[in-house]
Amino acid sequence: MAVLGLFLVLAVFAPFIAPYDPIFQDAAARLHAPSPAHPLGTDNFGRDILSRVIWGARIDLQIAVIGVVFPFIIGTTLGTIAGFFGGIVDVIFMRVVDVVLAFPFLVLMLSIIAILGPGLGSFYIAMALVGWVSYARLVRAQILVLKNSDYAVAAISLGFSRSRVMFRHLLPNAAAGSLVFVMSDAVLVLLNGAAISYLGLGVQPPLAEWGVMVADGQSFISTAWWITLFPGLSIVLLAFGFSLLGDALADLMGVHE
Amino acid sequence: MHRYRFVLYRPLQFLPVLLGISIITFVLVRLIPGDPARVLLGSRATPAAIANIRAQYGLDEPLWVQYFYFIGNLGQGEMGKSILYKIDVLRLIATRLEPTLALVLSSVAQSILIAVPLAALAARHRTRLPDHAVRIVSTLGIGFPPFWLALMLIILFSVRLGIFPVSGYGGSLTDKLYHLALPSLTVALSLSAVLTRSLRAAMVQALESDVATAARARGMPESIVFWRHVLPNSLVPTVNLLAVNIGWLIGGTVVVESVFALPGLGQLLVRAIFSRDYMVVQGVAMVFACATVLVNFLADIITVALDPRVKL
Amino acid sequence: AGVLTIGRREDSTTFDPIKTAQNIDFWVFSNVYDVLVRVDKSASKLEPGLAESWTVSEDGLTYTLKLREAKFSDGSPLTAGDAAFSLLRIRDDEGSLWSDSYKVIDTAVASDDRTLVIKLKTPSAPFLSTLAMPGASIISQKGMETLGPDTYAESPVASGAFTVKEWRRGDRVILEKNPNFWEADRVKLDGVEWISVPDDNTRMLNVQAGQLDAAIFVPFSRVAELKKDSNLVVHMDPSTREDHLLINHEKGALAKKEVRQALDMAIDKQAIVDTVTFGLGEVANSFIPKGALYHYAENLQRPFDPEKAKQMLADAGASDLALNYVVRAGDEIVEQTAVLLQQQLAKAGITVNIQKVDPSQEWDMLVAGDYDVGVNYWTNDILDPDQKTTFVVGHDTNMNYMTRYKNDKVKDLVTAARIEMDPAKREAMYIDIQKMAKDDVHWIDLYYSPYINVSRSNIENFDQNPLGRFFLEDTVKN
Amino acid sequence: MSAPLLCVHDLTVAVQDGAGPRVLLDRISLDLGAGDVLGLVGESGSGKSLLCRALIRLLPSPKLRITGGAVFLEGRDLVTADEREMLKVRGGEIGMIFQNPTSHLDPVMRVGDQIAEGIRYHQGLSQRAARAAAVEILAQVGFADPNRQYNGYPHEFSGGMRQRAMIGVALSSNPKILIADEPTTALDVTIQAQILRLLLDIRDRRGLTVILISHDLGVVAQTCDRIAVMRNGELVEQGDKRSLLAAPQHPYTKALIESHPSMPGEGVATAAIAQPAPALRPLLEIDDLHVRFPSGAGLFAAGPKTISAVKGVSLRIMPGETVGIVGESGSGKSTLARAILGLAPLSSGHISFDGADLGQNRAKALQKLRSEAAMVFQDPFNALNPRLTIGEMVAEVLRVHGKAVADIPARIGELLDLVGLEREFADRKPRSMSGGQCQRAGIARALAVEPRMIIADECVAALDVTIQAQIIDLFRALTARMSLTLLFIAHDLAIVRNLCERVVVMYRGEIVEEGRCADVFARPQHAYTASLIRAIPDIDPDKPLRADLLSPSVAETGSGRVSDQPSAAFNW
Ligand SMILES: Nc1ncnc2c1ncn2[C@@H]1O[C@H](COP(=O)(O)OP(=O)(O)OP(=O)(O)O)[C@@H](O)[C@H]1O
Ligand SMILES: Nc1ncnc2c1ncn2[C@@H]1O[C@H](COP(=O)(O)OP(=O)(O)OP(=O)(O)O)[C@@H](O)[C@H]1O
Ligand SMILES: [Mg+2]
Ligand SMILES: [Mg+2]
Ligand code: NI
Repeated sequence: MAVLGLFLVLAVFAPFIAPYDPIFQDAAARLHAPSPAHPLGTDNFGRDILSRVIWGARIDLQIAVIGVVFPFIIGTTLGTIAGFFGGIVDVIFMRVVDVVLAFPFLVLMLSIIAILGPGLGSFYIAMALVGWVSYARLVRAQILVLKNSDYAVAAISLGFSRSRVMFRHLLPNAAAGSLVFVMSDAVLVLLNGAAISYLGLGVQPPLAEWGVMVADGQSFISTAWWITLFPGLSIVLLAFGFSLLGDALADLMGVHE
Repeated sequence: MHRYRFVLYRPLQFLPVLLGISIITFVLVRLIPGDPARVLLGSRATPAAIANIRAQYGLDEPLWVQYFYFIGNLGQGEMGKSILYKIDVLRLIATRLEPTLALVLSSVAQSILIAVPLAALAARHRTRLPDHAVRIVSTLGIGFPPFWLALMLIILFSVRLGIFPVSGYGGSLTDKLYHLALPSLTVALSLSAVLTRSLRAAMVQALESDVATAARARGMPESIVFWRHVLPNSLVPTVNLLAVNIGWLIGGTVVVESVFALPGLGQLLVRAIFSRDYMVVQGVAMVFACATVLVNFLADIITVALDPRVKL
Repeated sequence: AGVLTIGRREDSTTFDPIKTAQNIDFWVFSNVYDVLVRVDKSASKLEPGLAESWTVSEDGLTYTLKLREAKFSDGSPLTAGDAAFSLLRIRDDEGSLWSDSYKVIDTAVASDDRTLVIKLKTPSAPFLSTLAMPGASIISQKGMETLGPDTYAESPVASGAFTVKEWRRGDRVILEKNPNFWEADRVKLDGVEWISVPDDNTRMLNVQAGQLDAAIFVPFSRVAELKKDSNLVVHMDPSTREDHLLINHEKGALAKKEVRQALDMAIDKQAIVDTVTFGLGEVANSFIPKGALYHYAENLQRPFDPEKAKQMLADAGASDLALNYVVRAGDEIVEQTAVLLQQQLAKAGITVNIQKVDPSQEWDMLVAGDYDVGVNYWTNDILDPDQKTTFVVGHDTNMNYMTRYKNDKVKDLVTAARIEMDPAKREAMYIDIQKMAKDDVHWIDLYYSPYINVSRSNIENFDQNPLGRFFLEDTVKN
Repeated sequence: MSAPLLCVHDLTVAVQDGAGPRVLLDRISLDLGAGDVLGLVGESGSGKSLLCRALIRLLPSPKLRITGGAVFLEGRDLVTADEREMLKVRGGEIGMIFQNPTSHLDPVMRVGDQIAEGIRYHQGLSQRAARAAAVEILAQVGFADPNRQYNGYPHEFSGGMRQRAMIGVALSSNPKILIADEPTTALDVTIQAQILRLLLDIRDRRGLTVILISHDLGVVAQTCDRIAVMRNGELVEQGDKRSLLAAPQHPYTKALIESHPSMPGEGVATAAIAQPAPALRPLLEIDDLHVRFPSGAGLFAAGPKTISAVKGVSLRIMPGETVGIVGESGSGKSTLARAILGLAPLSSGHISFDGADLGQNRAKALQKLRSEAAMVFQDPFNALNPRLTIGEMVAEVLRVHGKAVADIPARIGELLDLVGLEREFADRKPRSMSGGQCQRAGIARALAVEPRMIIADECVAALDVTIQAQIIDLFRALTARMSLTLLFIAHDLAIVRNLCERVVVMYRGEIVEEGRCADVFARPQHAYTASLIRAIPDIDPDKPLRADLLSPSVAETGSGRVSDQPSAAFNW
């Protein structure tokens, strides 16, 4: 939790905390090892790694959050509807889910990037197109059980409308498990972002994003380890933060992943 | 109702799924701006040469006509010809299938071998030192970008220690396994982290469940309680998680494949997308889709076998 | 003796010479096939290949080539008939990517087994050079007809130093010494394996760990470190690669010559050489690269002067110039250049919007004119400068390499130079073309860079000529 | 009394949570002779289960600790014995039948294997011999076809069968002492009687010592030699069955005995209820109702099979009437109730409520039904949305039924008062409430609709006898004051006899008998009704337990509750 808080602070106050401009290139300070002037060293353009890591927190937090929020909303809504109505709606829904699940993510991701150009927008769209499935499946399975639960039947027997029962009574209960899953999913989203960066399709330069920083720093892995290490560690730490939060949520709500 | 009845009718449902995937892939890759002919010709391309290539591969036909050709070919067990490699897509895929398959299988095997004992250790010592250690390690395992992890493993095991080859895919079976050791370890490290967490959670629940208490009350020693009651009762969610992850793996090994220079399908796919080798993209997508569908099917069968309550 | 293992980024796509335009293919099969006329190691002249001598008629239309006694790898004799078949195939086959370059051939006839007579439609100074292009490799007519093009493309019947023993697609091409090669005595290696290792780091680590004998495509950033390793030799062979900034002449203010000149002055090429190539490149001053025929060393080199550039832009009424900069995703060098240029141009008051796109989409955008500037590079396939000149400033079908550059005087000069057979006159013409192009700023020359390869120190004579051909027939593995 | 086999001496268990140590079992002492049957009674939460678990040192949470006392089993102190020793004691010497068989049987292991496991481990038999022994045990605990049922999984068994399987598992290790924790609470009277008989049989046959836990004094009275009464972690009274029942010392024991419904206390009171003026038209009319559920099909068989839960029920209920529905578990009572409110699929037949026919104009009838009739669900805990507080839950009902927002808080207060819950419960969520409290919240919610008819499905089963009485009084008052029509479903005949004017007896989906309460109970016409009445355990130990049933198959096909059944796709 403290980890997440730290990153949040970094992200919000990046302009005040970061010692340098993250995109400022200092030709005289290329590939400097960590030193008092540049605590985490500089990259091959002479940019300050610390500042870039700090500014990167903004983008990466945003990636992790947006990357799961839309899938979560779409997935839980569709899953609820499919589970609740059942029948043909559900059959079609499940086949669509199968299609999405079996569709190679790489093809989708690369196609969308190719169509819209590399960048965060394409990434979010691709994540949303694919990510919703896991939530939808989770929620649907829950709804299938819950819709026969006595309290759902009770709500119906009290004359409540279907959408009220679906979204006010069933969804909050069904989504609890998914909420925990959101946290581990955020980690996956971050890593997907990093993998895309490895293929050279990460965010537009000169933006500082950890995945891109790690990928770009690869050429210097044996000569300037600090370029990859610190953004890499940041990803790990952020992932760690999300996992802990997930665990805490799980304990809080009495659900286990 | 027979519990395994779905084994008979489920395969019928694969058809619409695969059809759907073929249509989406087809449309999607053709929506991407870019032209295979131009990729092939490179910077020296002239419009005439481009038109010539497009005609050769039928790319000048309307989209739906092309799709029907594709489906027609598929019906005859063909997938067309690669524009870049100029050979049958099916043959091309056949040459590249094995490394990917081997990588996925060996990583899954490794990650199970890692995950089960770790999860058991953590669950049995819940909230004590081993548990915290396992949880921290597994979170770290999830967090490392695979390409970075892969390089570190190479530098440590291959360059410094010289135990494993740096990269490549061997000739004989043992040679292949030897070459696969590091790549599959890379994948397994992150996969097992996911599995460990899920399995630990399930085991913690099962260890505290009434079933376990009842077994203890019968005087069963902790080992029987664990192996005969706790483990079987915690496997189902993990099996399904594993299935989903294998699905992801099948389509997502490209990073590991390129770092370790494994001549697999992932690399082929990325190359094909970048060079707009439509037929190859479609073919590989279909293979991945089939594999994913099969894996999920298998997971369903295992689930039913593991848990007699489940009906599908 | 021994087998040489070489790591490279990608695996071959085909061994059918007419069906590829990619270096990854050319570089392998120039040691599998032989050509009629070869380019020497320094790429300064043509030398006999399968043709031991040739004569050109007065009118420059008839070429008579005398072929030497040579055999294909299957032991069958290589005849003038095979040579004629190969040339007509690259001109006529519907799968040929090169037919345009060989349309100039009117007829190619074997007057006897050893004599090939080629008649051109028009005189062509670069014609002999095109015969040296790997696409024009000589294939066995009988082999092609019995095996069919698909099989042939995988296991060709050829007459070069090595033959294809096995091709594990996606992984490696395994070549073994061809005992029927006419220069078989020259070949020291038992075989060569071209192994694809896509990741730069892994490829280097492979050589460092001694699991590969050599690797090509060494990133600039790794050179200093590799040089320190006494087990390794880093080769920097001159190439014809030139990186340049394409300018779309049809985009607003970029139509003005002064604006383009200002742009040229706003770019610090030396900084690019230092940062991107780690000082291994060399600032470029002409589109005909250093080391290529007729390169004009004294061509204009505009100084880096952002203030002046700013002034010129203001004078031209383009002081708030904003440029759409298309960057090819996944190419580290191109991306780094973009990041640098963005900051440099900002100093001259130019706003640069970087737009990263997938490589093959980049082509589409360039062709469609959907860009302002973008970095690209070119390497020559043939010795003669005509090919590049025609593509780049000759007003050919591709809008002067997508720049939409227009200068009729240059255009005429390019056509004239193509049919001028006197080398001295030709050189003068090419110098004029280089000067004019520089003045017009058809594009901005950035830097030349060498081919960088690394090998273990027990490997000798691992050389590449500026056109990219490896001379593996001379390589020794101790 | 024979020489003591088990001696519990000042056993004390405390819990260590946030607020410091709290004593849960306070210096319990009791002796148990070989072959004794000890009945342990007490209110819910008094520590009965805890005591038993403390005996075998399997406390439910590491926060609980035995802080004092000793447990001597044939001279050895179990409190200080090491784990290896305890492995032998657990199962081998003291067997345990858990309160909830569904969650204590391993769902993924064959029932037979679970029994064989204990046999193999404790008696070291081979796999084959263990199997034979397990089949033998299955037969002993009353399975009709043990060879086949050996291969069954727990979820395929009915509640009664599971309970018997659980007993089988406990017997598998051949213990000297058997602890049975509420083995019959979840079951209906006929099966309850069967199980109790079974326990006694086994005791006789094997010479077992038994500790039987129950909150029903009647059950204990029928089966035990000695009785111990617990309350708030203390053993308030113990002694020989007869003397204890005849002359209880402790006030709590007295209260327990007095409120036992088998006492024909106010049976006459029913007659005193306001006789409703004969109405012209019945409020609810059910005509030849059938409800069928799909139940899948075989591997190759075409067409789904169905289960008939309700077969041809016809019923007429006048406004203001109080009708009880009784019948064994699985006889279709809940299904009938749900069908009336349009919550179960109507396969054929008619239901009309106040003139609106559910078959003809479903939407309109449902609207009318759901605003004028309300249901109290069988499972008190699960019928409440776990995420809403009781206040939010009731408020929502009031809002949807058009109550002005300003009046809502006051009304919530009134409703809570009505069901005897303190007003602070408005801010509590179901998870923090006991079963009885949840049940009352459910009743409050039903009353919020201000219905003309309430269908109460087993709405007092989870309650303590004392609170049961309170709720019954509430219903009685409501029917009298607001001329509420009440459909009261229960398997506890005594309560129905107390509350209702008319009773309907269901058996396997059909109504087998119907009539005025007094008549039916006095002169049952149908054999099944008679057996139901006979199976009520009487608190008088001299009226022996009657477990004669129609046929063993009845007990074995009667399946569990509706909520056990993941239902096929049924749409409201
Ligand atoms: N894990 C625990 N932590 C704290 N208190 C507990 C725990 N388990 C049980 N208790 C408390 O111990 C007391 C005795 O519980 P026990 O289960 O023995 O009751 P019981 O008499 O069996 O009741 P019932 O008739 O409802 O089964 C209760 O007050 C309960 O709140
Ligand atoms: N949704 C359903 N799907 C399939 N079968 C069902 C369903 N609901 C009920 N049944 C079956 O219908 C029969 C009657 O069930 P019902 O719940 O009405 O019994 P009940 O009399 O209320 O029993 P109890 O006393 O245990 O509550 C049972 O055999 C039950 O298994
Ligand atoms: Mg209890
Ligand atoms: Mg019921
Ligand atoms: Ni937890």
